[in-house]
Amino acid sequence: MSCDESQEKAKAEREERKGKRSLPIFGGAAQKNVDLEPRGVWRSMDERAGVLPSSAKGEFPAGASELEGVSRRGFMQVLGVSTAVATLGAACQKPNEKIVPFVRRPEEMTPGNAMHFATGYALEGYTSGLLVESHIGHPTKVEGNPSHPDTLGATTAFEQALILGLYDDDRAKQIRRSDKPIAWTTFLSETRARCLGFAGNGGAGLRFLTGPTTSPLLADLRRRILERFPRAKFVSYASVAGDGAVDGAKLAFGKPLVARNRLTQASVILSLDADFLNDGPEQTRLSREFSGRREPTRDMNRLYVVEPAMTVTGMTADHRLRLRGGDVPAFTAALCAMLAPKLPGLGALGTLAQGAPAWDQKWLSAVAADLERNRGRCLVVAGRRQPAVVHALVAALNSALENIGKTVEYGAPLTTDTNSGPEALRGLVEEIAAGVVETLVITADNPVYGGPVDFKLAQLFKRVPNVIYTALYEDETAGGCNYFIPAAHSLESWGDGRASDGVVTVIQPLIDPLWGGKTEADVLAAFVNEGDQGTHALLQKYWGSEAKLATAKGGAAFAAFDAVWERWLADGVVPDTGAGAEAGATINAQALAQAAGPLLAREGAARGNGIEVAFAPDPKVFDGRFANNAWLQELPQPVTKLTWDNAILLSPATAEKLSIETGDWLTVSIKQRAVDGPAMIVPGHADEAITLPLGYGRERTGHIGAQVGFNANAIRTSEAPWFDRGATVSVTGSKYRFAITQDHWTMAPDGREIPPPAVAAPLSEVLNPHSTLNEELEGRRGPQPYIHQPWDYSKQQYKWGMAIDLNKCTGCSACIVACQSENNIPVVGKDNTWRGREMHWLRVDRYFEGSPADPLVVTQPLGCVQCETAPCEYVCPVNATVHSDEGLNEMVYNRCIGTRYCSNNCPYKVRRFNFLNYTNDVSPARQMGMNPDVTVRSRGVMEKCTYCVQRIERKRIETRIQGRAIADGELLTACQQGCPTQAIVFGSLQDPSAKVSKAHADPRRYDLLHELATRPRTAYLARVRNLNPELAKVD
Amino acid sequence: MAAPEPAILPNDPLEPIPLIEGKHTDRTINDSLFDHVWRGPGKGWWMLFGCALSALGLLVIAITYTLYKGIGSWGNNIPVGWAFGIINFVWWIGIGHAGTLISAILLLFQQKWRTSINRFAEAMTLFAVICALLFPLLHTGRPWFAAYWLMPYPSVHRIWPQFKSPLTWDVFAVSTYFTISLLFWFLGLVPDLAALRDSSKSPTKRLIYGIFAMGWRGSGRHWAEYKWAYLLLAGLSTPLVLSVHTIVSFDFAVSVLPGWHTTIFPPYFVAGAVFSGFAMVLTWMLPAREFLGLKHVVTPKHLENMAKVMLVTGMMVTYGYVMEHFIAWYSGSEYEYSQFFRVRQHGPLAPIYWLMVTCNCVVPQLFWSKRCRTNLWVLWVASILINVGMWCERFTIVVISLHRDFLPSSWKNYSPTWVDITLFIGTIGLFSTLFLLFLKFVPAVAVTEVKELRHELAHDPTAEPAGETH
Amino acid sequence: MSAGHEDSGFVPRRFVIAEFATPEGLLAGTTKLREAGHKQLDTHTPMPIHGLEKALGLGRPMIPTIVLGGAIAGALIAYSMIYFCNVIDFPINVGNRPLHGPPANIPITFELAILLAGTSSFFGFFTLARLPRPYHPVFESEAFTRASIDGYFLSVELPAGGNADQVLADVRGAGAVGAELVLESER
Amino acid sequence: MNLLFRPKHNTLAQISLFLVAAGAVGVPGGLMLYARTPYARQMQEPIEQPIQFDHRHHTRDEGIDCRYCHNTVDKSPSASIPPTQLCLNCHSQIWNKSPILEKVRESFIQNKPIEWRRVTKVAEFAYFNHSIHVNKGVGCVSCHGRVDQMAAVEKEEPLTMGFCLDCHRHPEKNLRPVSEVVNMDWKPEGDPEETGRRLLVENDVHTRTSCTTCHR
Repeated sequence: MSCDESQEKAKAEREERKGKRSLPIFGGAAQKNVDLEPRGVWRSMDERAGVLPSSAKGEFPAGASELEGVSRRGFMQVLGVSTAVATLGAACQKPNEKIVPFVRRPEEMTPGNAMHFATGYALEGYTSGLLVESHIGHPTKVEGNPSHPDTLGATTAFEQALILGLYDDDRAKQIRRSDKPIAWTTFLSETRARCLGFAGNGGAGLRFLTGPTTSPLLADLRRRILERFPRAKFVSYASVAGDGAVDGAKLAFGKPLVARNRLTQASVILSLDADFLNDGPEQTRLSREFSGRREPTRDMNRLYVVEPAMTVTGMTADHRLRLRGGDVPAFTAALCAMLAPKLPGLGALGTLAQGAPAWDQKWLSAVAADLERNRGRCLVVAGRRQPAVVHALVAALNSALENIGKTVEYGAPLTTDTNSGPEALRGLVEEIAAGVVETLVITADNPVYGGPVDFKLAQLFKRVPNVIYTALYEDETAGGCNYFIPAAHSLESWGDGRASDGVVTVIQPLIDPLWGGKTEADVLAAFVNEGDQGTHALLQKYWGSEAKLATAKGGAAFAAFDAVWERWLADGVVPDTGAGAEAGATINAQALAQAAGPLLAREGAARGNGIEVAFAPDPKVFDGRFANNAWLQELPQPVTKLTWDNAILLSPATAEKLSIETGDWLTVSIKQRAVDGPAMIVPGHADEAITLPLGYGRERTGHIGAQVGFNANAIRTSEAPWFDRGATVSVTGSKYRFAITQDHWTMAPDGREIPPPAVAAPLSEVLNPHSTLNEELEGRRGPQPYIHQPWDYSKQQYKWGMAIDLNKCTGCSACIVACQSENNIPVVGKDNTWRGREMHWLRVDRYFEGSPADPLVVTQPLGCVQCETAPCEYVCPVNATVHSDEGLNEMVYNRCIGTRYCSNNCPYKVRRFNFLNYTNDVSPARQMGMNPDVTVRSRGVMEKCTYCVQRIERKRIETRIQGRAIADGELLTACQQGCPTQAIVFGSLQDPSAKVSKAHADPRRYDLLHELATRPRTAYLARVRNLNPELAKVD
Repeated sequence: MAAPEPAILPNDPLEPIPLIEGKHTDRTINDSLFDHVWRGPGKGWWMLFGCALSALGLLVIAITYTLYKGIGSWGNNIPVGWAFGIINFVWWIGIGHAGTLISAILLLFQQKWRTSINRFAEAMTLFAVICALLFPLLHTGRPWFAAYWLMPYPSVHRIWPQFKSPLTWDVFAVSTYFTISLLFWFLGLVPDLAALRDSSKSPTKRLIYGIFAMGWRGSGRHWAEYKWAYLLLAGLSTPLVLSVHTIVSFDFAVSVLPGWHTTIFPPYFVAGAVFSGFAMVLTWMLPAREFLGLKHVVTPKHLENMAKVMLVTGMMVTYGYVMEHFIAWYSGSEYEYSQFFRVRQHGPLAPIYWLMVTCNCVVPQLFWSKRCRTNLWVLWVASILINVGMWCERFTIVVISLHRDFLPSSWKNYSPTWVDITLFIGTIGLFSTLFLLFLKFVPAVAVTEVKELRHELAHDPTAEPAGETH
Repeated sequence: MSAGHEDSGFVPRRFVIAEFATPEGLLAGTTKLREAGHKQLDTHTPMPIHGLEKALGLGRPMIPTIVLGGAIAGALIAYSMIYFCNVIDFPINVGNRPLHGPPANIPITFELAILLAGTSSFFGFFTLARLPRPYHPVFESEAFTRASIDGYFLSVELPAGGNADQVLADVRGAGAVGAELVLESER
Repeated sequence: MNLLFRPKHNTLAQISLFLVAAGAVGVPGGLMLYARTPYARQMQEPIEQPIQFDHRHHTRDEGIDCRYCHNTVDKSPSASIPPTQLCLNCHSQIWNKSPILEKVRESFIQNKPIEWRRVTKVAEFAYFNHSIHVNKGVGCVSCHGRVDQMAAVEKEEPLTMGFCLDCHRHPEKNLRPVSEVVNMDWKPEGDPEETGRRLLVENDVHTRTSCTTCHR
């Protein structure tokens, strides 16, 4: 693309943005940069060079020029041997450091201070609301938008990791036609010409393959495209789409509806293979609502989970039934049968149960009784993997249990296409096979990788004369397309989308596209000859007309669109856009029973013998789209603690039966297809079943994600996208080495009897003040005898402390990524993780309790607990880790010489060491996303959690200038802010009314390793299991 | 001279094995003991030296690579923050201690059999300490800062070292130890250097030895002060040795880690040091006396005495192990108990533990038998095994304790890398190189002291006849 | 210090070097000569000879006092340094340990005491002995090379204007097996 | 006997010994002294800038407040170097043809920033925050010196950790009424110590010396 063109374009965009104060875009001269270089924030090549570590050139760090206000970004990696010399003999070289100010500084910007912008991120079509922190135009940290209905201020791990994805140097950077780089304008003119060709036949050969979306703008564009080309078609596809939900609603209600769950009123929850706390668009909100009912009172909720492989929701369950995924329909039918006598609403549905139960009937009856007792206060949830019939029966159950309108409501689907699964794709596949399709525009995420293997999409797409594909990476799908358009990252894009309840969020970019990526709207707009307008213009035009519509309806507030627009952007949500429940949706139980009967029978037939293969979206890379995100790759999987891999998960009993050990390389064959992968034995997995996490084994993506793990899609067909039976598993004989961050499952791996690090107890014991539990907890808090005079903190304004409620923690690990992002924590790669050198300051320990076959789980986030009598401190020979006046266990990186003695003497082992130069190969782009308030640590330096001291100091200075004290809740640590369940509380223990002080006074409070008299400032609140008395003995 | 019999050094005067064999004059002693210095290096020496130099080359490579890549080139991790580096450090320091003990404590107790081996042992001390000294600096993440931030100098940062850290104590202890050992060794060497100067035939050698002899002229006035200076250095070295290994043991003992937090460490580290040090002396002494013609001054009596010391210190070390385990059981602390009875004995690194027990507790039991004490091959193999055992002891303490501590969630396994192994081999190369150079250029036996001993034996009616043959 | 060697008027020091056959002879000869009133006596032997201090009439050795001084200085320096650094100059809360914790100061205090004592012993000796001194007039004697090997020598520095022959006769009379006069070189 | 060593070698030996001893003491001592010299600290060296900007002229002759250009000093860690646009607020009217300002105009027209050379810098790992200091009455002059008397700005204070600690331990010496922070000529009335103690209370100053105050 010609430079002039792009420059002019950029200039035009800039002009346009000038008036918009809330836009953080600082485009500029950087547009002159070479095309493939990151741009938008740097003003010259010299500056860019300045951010690079200069030690490579053997210069002193003083040789680096820097952007004002972000001086620390590249800090420690440039300190090497040279600095030693520099410090010893001061500098032997004259200062030659540049300061580069702005030519025109945007009004709202104060160099050195961060700004926050509301935006959103769409996954599976639904948009979550985010607040993104930005330092002089570089987004550095993602937080949840508190006013967004789905995020409520928290985030998922995926959202936290967006920052790394944004700056990923492996992203696609060049628009191309076949192998030839072309300019965007070239693409537009060629598309225009192509569209003229379609004019004659109404776009008969034009097909769009998109991902599911709720974007009003995209829907409008689609409408306009279809207006122009009536014979064109849109198909929506996502590899992990759960069409069962909407099909089930169709079955139950007669029309496609989606369930929206509300857990605030739910006292009893039954999850049928639904990982609702860590999967799906509602997960952050549901986690919050769920944890809101986890206070250990009589009113505490109770969670039953039925699932084949342990998930985050399963780890959180009070009672968990491991059941093969294919047995869930029968289980649901049996539940109906169990409840039918008491719930007349179920009618004939009570007669559907068939076959011998593959589960403990006592468990089922206990659950049924519990649900029945809690009519109108309970909820049954089915997961995305379950077929329509399960969802239909669940709808009937919820209806009969009087839950609809209380704990769940059914509303019209918000996505433009109701279905996005393999059946939706089948039509397109047949058309391509028939040679009907002439131009195929793919904006769906990597269908060649994630599509059903029997569709053979890679070969099929080759039959289409003209394939246009837009994606973040040159991936598997990009290989076979004629036009490839690098997609703009969400944080670079304008856009809009709805939350699960329909509330619209305007997605605004935090930065100009670093590598000239285009949005989906840009690509679609090309087909209505508006590809040159830019998404921002499209969006304003669309919403401008929408707003007028609203005005016409009488909304006086929408008088001046610009002001309204400003407010939408600032708030992150568009008011009054929520979608209500579908009125008059009722279930005809009789008709449903008739329809469900054959379906259940079919499921029953499919439920033949043999080992069940289950596919699962991965909590780390999802369907593979995050495969090149190193934070997520290195994030320990919440259950298995596996990093940098997926594994064939199976239960201990199955493993024993098949003579499989963890690490054995297996071949899984089913229906003439086979895939190879390493085995991993996981407690709590259903027997006679294996689970294959999706999203790995990527062949084409960046250097992080390629060739990591195995591709389970290789045996995943359109007929059985989630569960299949009759697999044979054979051991190949070779061994595989996993990088697992926690090898040990239990709290006492060698039979030691130690006070459990993570305490979990039944509710009855918690509520009884004289129970052994409470006695034990009493002994695990409070000061221990200590010969030295405890330091006097009473005169300090603040006394920082933290409390982590294990009862709220689900183990989802969003906090780990939040911490990683906030504190510039490097990734170390698989080999180093295997060696035990992962750098996460915060880890989530996961302990299985009970039998390995069917354990209960407790998760325990653990960062530095800031011991008042810290064992790490007195062994440091150079005063590099000492105590602050407010009781923080400080870590002074620039003083550290790296003896690692502190880590050896840390009983919690929460210190992390830069064994190698992990920040060495950080790309210049990535450096822009570093938090400038936190030192980037060099090789040989110890690091650890300091309660986000940079946030404390920022807030302290801010409030000190204002002449006030930091209010409770005003200062959040990164983990706390990211936590969807608010399990982490931080604040000053000096303030007795602070949440953290109250948590420290909680009867469930205990100190980890209290017997060592370390006086930790982080307290834990014991986990509570709300056991069903009828089942308590079973567990 | 009424020598008080030291409790730890059983020297049975009822066994009249001679300390010097054959009839000698000052001149013949002089000539025989200088012989290996004047003789050109033999083929064997060159071969050994070649091996040692190659190993030294490996050391240079390993150090360079470590400095270039960082500690990540080693096998260390979290929780095993210390591994080969500290193991080697403690091992070498321990070996060094025997040298000082032999020459200083035996001098204080006026043990006559000391003279034949003290120079040898002191040199070993010096070289072992040099090997040990590599590690405190090299094992840090940023040695270029560690090199001077550990020193209390008035910096522009206004910050000081943290004097409550055992590592700071280590800095003072080890640097003092090295300095004092060097001075002690050199002071003892001065009269011999003068003798070398005066008996050398080539002017170059005379010049070099002359420079180092510092103009020593055997003046009676000098001897008067010299004897005190030497005796006091010896006197100072004795508590120094005890304090150095006590402080080294504090690196572990002051921590909270099960397996480290052990109050018995100071004495048992010292005993272990003597144990391994004597083993190392024997490992080198046996071939040296064979090839350097020192049989007449390093007699079976010396070897036997050393074997007895090893037996005693080996028993003390064993006692230490037993006590550790006993206290771990008796304390009732689950962490301690698990460390000693589950992790060490049955954990993934248990073979190292059992090797330690075999080498350090079982092997020295051989020395109850006089036949074993006097059989050179048995002695040599046993001493090598004891060195291996003592290395395993440090591995057990450092790595096995670290890799299984309080919270099972943070447990990790440990495996060394090629750099770790190369570094270890490399230090042996460094030690051997220095030792071979020492054997080449300086008499391996304190000639002056042997002469003094000969006169003493000749004139002391209570001493065994000097001329008696075995 | 070295002997004065101005260009003009260099007066070489003169020494009579006498060799004795045995240490006992040397001991006896020395005693005899000292009793005869010779002042600047010294012996030169390959190893220390018991009783020579007395024979030479030497006083109490000074080294022990020096070493004691070094030890005390080392201990004081160490303790006050620790106290100054961690209590006065930059007090920091390190793991809630007291700023001034005497037990924790013992190791360094002890080590520095040993270090200074040891170094003062070593350097004290060389200072007292005025070494290094590669040249000394006694080295002018050809036979003197044996003094470090197996010779037992006595040297008498002649006072200015002293009679060399008289001294030579005296030493022979005291049992010396050989005796000669040596002169200091100028440069 | 052919003596290898002559009397002169005694002197030689003594001189060598002296040199070794002197080196052992002198080299580290010298380095420590050197680190304290203005040269090593890059102080007292006027730094030539791409544009001959004269602080004397702007602040004294024209009476422009420091905060007109360094306008984030009271609300951000960074005092900020003014954007080119700010220069042209005045210089589009006055001296708008001056050749000295050619680079300023060029910067504005070409949208290319002026690359100033850094004069004062605290170490990379120290997080200095201008706003809290300025808002608590630490005058510009305390760290930057008499910028109003410098033709070309130079580093006036060492800005070492020791320098920072001096003030953080005894802030009263460097306090002034918040209204006077930019006043280069301000002198305390009456007893400076008394004034300092009064200002400590008035300005609500709480200096801290915990490591994380500056190092994070």
